[in-house]
Amino acid sequence: MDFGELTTDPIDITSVARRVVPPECGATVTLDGYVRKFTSGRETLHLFYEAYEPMALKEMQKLIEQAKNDFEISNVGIVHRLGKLEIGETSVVISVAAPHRKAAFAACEWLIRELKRTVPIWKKEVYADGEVWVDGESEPPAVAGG
Amino acid sequence: MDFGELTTDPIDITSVARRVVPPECGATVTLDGYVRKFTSGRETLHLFYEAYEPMALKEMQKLIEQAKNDFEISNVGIVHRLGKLEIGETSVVISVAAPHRKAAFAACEWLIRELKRTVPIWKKEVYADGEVWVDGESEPPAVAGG
Amino acid sequence: MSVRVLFFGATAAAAGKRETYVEVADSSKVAVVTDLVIKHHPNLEGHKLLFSVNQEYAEQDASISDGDELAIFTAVSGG
Amino acid sequence: MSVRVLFFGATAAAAGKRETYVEVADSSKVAVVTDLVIKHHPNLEGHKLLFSVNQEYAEQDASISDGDELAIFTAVSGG
Repeated sequence: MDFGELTTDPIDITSVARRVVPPECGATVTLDGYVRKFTSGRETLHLFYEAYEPMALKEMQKLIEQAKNDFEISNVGIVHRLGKLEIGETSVVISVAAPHRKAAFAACEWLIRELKRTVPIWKKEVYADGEVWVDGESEPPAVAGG
Repeated sequence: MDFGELTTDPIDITSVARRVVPPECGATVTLDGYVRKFTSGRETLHLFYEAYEPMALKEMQKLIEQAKNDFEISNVGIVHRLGKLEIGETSVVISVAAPHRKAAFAACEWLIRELKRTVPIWKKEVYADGEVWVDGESEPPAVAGG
Repeated sequence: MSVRVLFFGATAAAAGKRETYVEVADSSKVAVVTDLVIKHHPNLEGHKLLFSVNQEYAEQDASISDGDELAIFTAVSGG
Repeated sequence: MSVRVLFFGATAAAAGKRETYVEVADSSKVAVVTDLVIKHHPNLEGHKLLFSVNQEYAEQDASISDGDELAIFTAVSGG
């Protein structure tokens, strides 16, 4: 099965990876992003993630569909956490199952890059002396039609 | 921390991925290989993995050292399971943590390819009507010195 | 027509609110709505803003219909 | 000198055992040992064999010392 989900609960990597496994597949590749303690040397106390939830779910579905169209993969699972996250907690897990691991690696790498570019989720870093909403580094997505 | 391990117990992906995470890293990439139900259309009942254990551990350490030398990564964890495995159980987990995910993807893909080529572990597929020790498909490693 | 406008993250912090409503002529373009919103929430200036209409990315020259849901936000930073 | 030879997987199945010992002249090459082993375990023929000496991959022309641990196996298939 494929899925793109948002959750305020802790994410268990194993259970995400397991849910994308069809019986004919031999490998899953999983990207696990988590809360860094230091960003450019500044100590983060915790993070807060906020999403434009219905649009984020739509954009995740688009990524899943495009990945399944462009790569020889079987299933994709994406779970992004929202709300307050402590240091070391998993913020996002992307798991891709494929008959051949090469496609799983390529698709997983593409998915995390696109997720960071297109899915409307924002991160706030909280420091001892303040907080900052992080601006995305990537170019915004091109609009089809418009 | 880095580790290359053999175990007869079930492997928990999350705990392997967690152990390679240093505080300054932002992503781990994890390869999860598991027992396929069908191999070229023939139904596998279960698998059995055997290792030349001391040599396998040495070869895993060599891979870890070379990966840390060749890629910009922080930590590597490899756990390979031995003994009888049921369908869907994880046979191998390779987790790579890196400041930048690109290096983690590249190193993880290199590690699984090399592990399948050099680490002395053998797989036996058990069918309803017999069993077969699987011959590796890859070229054997070149010998330094000799 | 009345258009609902949503803010998230940095734009919600800058606007001091999570949503607002603006009155514009029928079939106005996104730019008309966003100019009006920025005029009333000057802290939004200086941010590189992105827009969506009905939960799809939209350019400034897209037309809006009655009942559409517009959102104004900065470059996404999930992952 | 006496050399201990280990089998794994397909070679253990073919030899019908997990280890054996062979007596060869001091400083013999790997090929001398493996030829002797294959002669006494003819089911090993037909397999593409790999060799290790003291848990390192070795070629047929490597020399063996007293007390070395040799292993004979097929291409690995872990992962």
